[in-house]
Amino acid sequence: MSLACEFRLARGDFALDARMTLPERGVTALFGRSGSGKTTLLRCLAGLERAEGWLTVNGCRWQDDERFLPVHRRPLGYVFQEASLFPHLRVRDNLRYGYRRVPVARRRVDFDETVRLLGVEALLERYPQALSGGQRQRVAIARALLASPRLLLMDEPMASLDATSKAEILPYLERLHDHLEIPVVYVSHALDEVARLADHMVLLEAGRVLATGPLHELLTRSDLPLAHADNAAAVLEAQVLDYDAGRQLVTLGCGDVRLRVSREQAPSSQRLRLSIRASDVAISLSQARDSSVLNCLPVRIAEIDDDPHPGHRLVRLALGDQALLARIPREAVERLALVPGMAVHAQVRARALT
Amino acid sequence: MSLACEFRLARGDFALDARMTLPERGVTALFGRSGSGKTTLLRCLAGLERAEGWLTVNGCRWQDDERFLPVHRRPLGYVFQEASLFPHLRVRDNLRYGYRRVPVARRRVDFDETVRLLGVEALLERYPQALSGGQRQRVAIARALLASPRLLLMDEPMASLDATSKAEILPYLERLHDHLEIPVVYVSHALDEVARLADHMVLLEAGRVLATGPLHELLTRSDLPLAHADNAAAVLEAQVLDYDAGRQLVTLGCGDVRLRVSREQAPSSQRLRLSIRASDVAISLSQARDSSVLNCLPVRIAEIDDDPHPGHRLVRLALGDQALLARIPREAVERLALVPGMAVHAQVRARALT
Amino acid sequence: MTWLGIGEADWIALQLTFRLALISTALLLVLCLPLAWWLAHTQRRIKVVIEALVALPLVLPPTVIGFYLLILLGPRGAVGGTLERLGASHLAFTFTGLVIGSMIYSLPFVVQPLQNAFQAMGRRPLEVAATLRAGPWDRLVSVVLPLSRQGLLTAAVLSFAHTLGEFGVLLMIGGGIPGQTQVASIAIYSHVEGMDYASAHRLSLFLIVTAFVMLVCIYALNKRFKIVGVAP
Amino acid sequence: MTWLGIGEADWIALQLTFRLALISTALLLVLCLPLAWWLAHTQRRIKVVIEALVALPLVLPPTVIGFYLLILLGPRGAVGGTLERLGASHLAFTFTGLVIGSMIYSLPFVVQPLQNAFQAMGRRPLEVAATLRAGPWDRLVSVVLPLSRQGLLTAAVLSFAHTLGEFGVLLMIGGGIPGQTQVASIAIYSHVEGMDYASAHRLSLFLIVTAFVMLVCIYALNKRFKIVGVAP
Amino acid sequence: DPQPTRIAAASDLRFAMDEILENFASDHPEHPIEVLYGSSGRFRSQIEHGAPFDLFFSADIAYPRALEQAGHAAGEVIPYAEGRIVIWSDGLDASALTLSDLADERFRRIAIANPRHAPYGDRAREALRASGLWETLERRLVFGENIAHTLQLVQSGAAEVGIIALSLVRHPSILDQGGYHLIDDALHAPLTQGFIITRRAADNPTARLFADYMSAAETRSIMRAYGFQLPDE
Ligand SMILES: Nc1ncnc2c1ncn2[C@@H]1O[C@H](COP(=O)(O)OP(=O)(O)OP(=O)(O)O)[C@@H](O)[C@H]1O
Ligand SMILES: Nc1ncnc2c1ncn2[C@@H]1O[C@H](COP(=O)(O)OP(=O)(O)OP(=O)(O)O)[C@@H](O)[C@H]1O
Ligand SMILES: [Mg+2]
Ligand SMILES: [Mg+2]
Repeated sequence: MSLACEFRLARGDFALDARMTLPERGVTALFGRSGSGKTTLLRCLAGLERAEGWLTVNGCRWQDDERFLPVHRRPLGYVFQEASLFPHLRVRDNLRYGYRRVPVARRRVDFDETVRLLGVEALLERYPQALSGGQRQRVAIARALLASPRLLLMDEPMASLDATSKAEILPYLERLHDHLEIPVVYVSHALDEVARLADHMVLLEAGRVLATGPLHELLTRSDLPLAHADNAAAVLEAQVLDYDAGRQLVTLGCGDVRLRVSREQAPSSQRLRLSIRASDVAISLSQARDSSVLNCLPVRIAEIDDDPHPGHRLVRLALGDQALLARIPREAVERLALVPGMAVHAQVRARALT
Repeated sequence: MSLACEFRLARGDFALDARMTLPERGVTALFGRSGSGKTTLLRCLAGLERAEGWLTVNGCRWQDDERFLPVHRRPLGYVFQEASLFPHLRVRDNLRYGYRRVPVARRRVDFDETVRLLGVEALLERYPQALSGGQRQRVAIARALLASPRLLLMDEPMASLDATSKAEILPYLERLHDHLEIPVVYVSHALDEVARLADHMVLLEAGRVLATGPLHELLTRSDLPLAHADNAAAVLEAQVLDYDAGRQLVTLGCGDVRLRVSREQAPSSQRLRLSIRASDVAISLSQARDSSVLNCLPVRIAEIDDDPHPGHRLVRLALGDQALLARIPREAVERLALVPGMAVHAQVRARALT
Repeated sequence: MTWLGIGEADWIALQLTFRLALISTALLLVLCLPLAWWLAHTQRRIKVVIEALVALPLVLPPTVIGFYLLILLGPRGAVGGTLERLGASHLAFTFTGLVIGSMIYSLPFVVQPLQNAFQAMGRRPLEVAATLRAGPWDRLVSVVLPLSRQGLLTAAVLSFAHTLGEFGVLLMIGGGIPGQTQVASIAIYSHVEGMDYASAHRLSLFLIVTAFVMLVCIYALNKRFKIVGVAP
Repeated sequence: MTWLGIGEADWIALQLTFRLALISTALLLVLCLPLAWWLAHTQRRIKVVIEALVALPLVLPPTVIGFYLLILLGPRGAVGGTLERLGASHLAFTFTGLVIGSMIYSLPFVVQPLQNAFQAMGRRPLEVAATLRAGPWDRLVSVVLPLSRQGLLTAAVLSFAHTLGEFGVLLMIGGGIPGQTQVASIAIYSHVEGMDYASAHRLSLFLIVTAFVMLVCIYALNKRFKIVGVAP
Repeated sequence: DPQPTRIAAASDLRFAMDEILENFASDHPEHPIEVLYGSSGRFRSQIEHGAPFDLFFSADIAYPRALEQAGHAAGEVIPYAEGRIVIWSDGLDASALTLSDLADERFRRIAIANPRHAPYGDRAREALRASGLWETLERRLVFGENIAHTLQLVQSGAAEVGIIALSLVRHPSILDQGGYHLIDDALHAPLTQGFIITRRAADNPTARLFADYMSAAETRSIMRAYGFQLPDE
């Protein structure tokens, strides 16, 4: 247990009453509707709000009834929901602001690399007023990272970034969080982004923690709103068995089942995380051999649920001890006479995440 | 021709040099990477920047070498990239600011309805400082709409909204743009959002217009970056043939081909727009009958292209006179020996948009 | 007609003082608004010169400023002389002269806080207002003034309070004529000079208490309607 | 030792004036910073009272303030008397007394612009700085001061210029001792009263030109390093 | 509007003039007169620039003379008194003091009017010079703007002793506080005070009337009572 907290705070009608425990490292996604208290909770973690309650990070008590570690003593990085750059400093000095304040021995992030990877090299001499919205946001991310945080709090850091920029920054963040080995709390509305980055998830609703747990569990729990979201997805953890460099294909083992996934490079670790969207899973009764779909996995229907999408049902499939979600037209459920317990084949388009 | 313009403007290294013509009504998506000049172009349209060039809206000359219609005389609605609410006014008065300034006879948007549909009823008496990021953004959208604009400019209006809020607001925006019959220029990084809302598209790169045209054309042109994006998609226009209320299924005709799509309600018009993501299309050699996929369409391979996704190829399929994109693993291209000109079946999961 | 131990002449002086302070503050606010706006937004070189000029009235002792103003506004001065030639009368020793004098001397207290407020506000709120159909005057009233309220308040308070206490300039160009140009500060001074300390104290106390009550009311009202923080 | 037609005594007075203006402005800025900060951020009721008190020195004529200060700082006053009993000497007719007097009188010019600047800045920049490891002092220097530069400048300019021209208070508690408490404004006044207009004009002109040049330089420097606009 | 006849009078005249005007008002109720006290130098400038003053009583005859020469007077400068200076202290009985006693170190601060522009200050300096004390005392002097201000410096206790106008210490409230020492008028040039009727009052009967009233016996005794030496005595 590395980050544990309990906070109570009232703001007008709104009341935050949150208690949670986060893993020692890895990314925790903070998910919830607009106004559910995500920003407020992050601010409590940072010490920007003096909430009642307590907070322990890496065994250190940062806050309780007697103590309150002031914000600047907390070794954290905070990306605000609005970029909030210092208007009186050039981009370079904005970036160096936190960097300079960390003793050289404790710096764990390289200035030039960060600047390059966030694509802000060309902007270093500008003032924030001369940046576009996305550029400001990238500078704010870089600034937080350069403070070599031991707890990273990010409030929708990529909201105004285009897909290409996101695609460039995400792998860097992934590597960084592997490298820094710190807990990251990440607010985002993009389930794709979350599925890719997060290991753990906290669901907020009206200031309360609705659920908390490993990402792959929460994503497929049909009692939670996530499974019913537009881009509901399951996350699988799989064993790397083989890499075919020519075809850029990894073969993975997931229990007894084998899966193939495209990947540019050989995986560096023995395990790989896969994201499989409910809408990327089709069910067929037989094993299709002449289809372009790579994986046709033997699965068992665990549960057939309602889906908010018109004309669809949400089918939970058991793949070994893990779960998959499939969003299937009602028509197909009838046509193929699908019922829980039935053995079927799942045509799966999987995406490697880590 | 309803909105036509040409602008030249320099800001440090950056130079905007854009010329475009937009259709009389309907949504034009302004797409481009961070820093490509989207905000700058919107500001020129609004008259917030005094660019060189000219602008004609609905046959009126708003700007040329001699004239410059001041911003407040332009009947537009502008949603800024940052919510920019008036800090000294309550939400109600922020909303009423533009509303009050439109003569009653010219008001075309209902106050209460807008407030309700954007989910800000409960916030009316608050000051902007007491709102969350997403709440602020919703107020800003409502404020712009309530000014009954005849040209709507929206700069990433939904960037910090959660999926549910988006899902609530998008249909309202759709109806609104049908109802108002005005041109809308919409900046967004979310291809999903764009595919759903936009009819027309302008692609910006480093201040220049890279391409402009109907959305469905630009989405699948393999010389443009869109077809290679993570969530590349094709948009099809189809004829409504039948609606099965029990199964919530619409049957559509697209040339000779029939398609089925889930839909909650019977379509109100004779035509429907479909979005089909490249990643939602699989190719099979035979017609699969025992699969949950609704549509298995006879298509012809038009082109097989490289795809930035590792281990994938991008296949352009001809469906009558329209185009589909399919993102296929390299392995499958080899295994199924796919070549241009070949007749195959496309397993398609389509989504109705309008 | 003595009330609170303050004689009739002093009441008249007090009344004159408050009238003067009100009029010159109001005029200053109106006149300095465009100037401060221009200073806040212009990029022209001349700006720094104007900014420096605005602060200059403070640099000389008030009596000396008053002396130069007396020359200017008197019957032989550029302004007063011209007026006389036009058949009007010169402005020295008139209420108008007092207004001019106190306006010149309070100029920096009004221009600078307003300029700062306008600069801090930035252009964005105006842009938003313009996209919502607000014309220039409308923007001034509905956006600029409310958002620069703190600056306006500072400008008004400094100018008003300063005029209440202003002495050197007013004495010099007004001459301290009872009922016409003898303001409270001159009356107090006069009492002190005449060793009538009791009257001086009473008048001072009244001025201070009145001003204090006014200021507390103004600040309380301001706080009441204050926006808690600036939107991030 | 006449130079530019200005006599030695006047040079000494000028030097004293600038020294006084510098010292009291510097001290005021330092002392008012926490006060203005507190006023900008507190939600307590007492705030409006303090705000009103800060403006009060302006309400009385300077000579009268000076008179009360003279009594306070003199050997029979609360402050001066205490000092005397402690074996020190009272503060009337001393440079220290002048500094105290001009500080009290310039107080509102410093507190109010600072308070406005702090309020306009909001809390966000400070929050950001704190998350980037900056402690309170560090934040003050690296964020608060630069971001409230315009307010600081206004405070400094108003206080400095006002002290240059201050006359009533300084005259009253200074006693016009050449080289010790006779500042330029008193010297100019003296010349005018003594009908030595030429000397008065020369000294005034010098003061004005010097102040003007200083101000232009300051404002030009400020413009040079100005941030073009506030981040939206 | 019917403006009263207005006198601008030097501050040192304040107490005497108030009494004279009281008498004048009861003798001539149909001739309203208003008085303003202030520094003679300022009045001179103001009259030069059109001030609405009908009579100007200066503490130093040089000012009305200058005005007369510049054509601002309706008639001659009339000397009306000679001022005397005294040593006065608020803390101790000054009647026991002489000029040479001022050299005593216990007088840390000695207040005089500013000799650069105030006539009483100038005469005080002359007296100190004549008695050879100037060099000794110079460092201990503090200067009042005018004679009234000088009095305040002493009253506040900030200056232990001062040299001020006899006319001021004759005020009842001051007389109560102990005596004064009259400085020998041989030690300084006479401080002749004069007045004029200004040009704007050339046709003002009240002004003429009051000018004449200054030589009335009653008036002269008031002047004497306040320590003014009359010119022809
Ligand atoms: N004053 C300036 N000096 C130099 N470059 C500037 C200045 N102002 C803006 N730019 C540049 O102009 C370009 C266009 O900015 P704009 O805000 O229009 O981008 P955008 O397409 O809206 O980007 P985003 O999606 O990040 O909001 C950016 O690259 C920005 O850096
Ligand atoms: N001063 C206040 N008075 C009343 N309600 C407040 C106040 N400040 C914040 N709130 C409410 O607190 C709730 C939580 O706000 P918070 O900013 O934490 O939401 P969020 O989850 O970050 O939302 P978003 O995704 O829109 O940024 C919101 O519903 C907001 O309206
Ligand atoms: Mg938030
Ligand atoms: Mg932008």
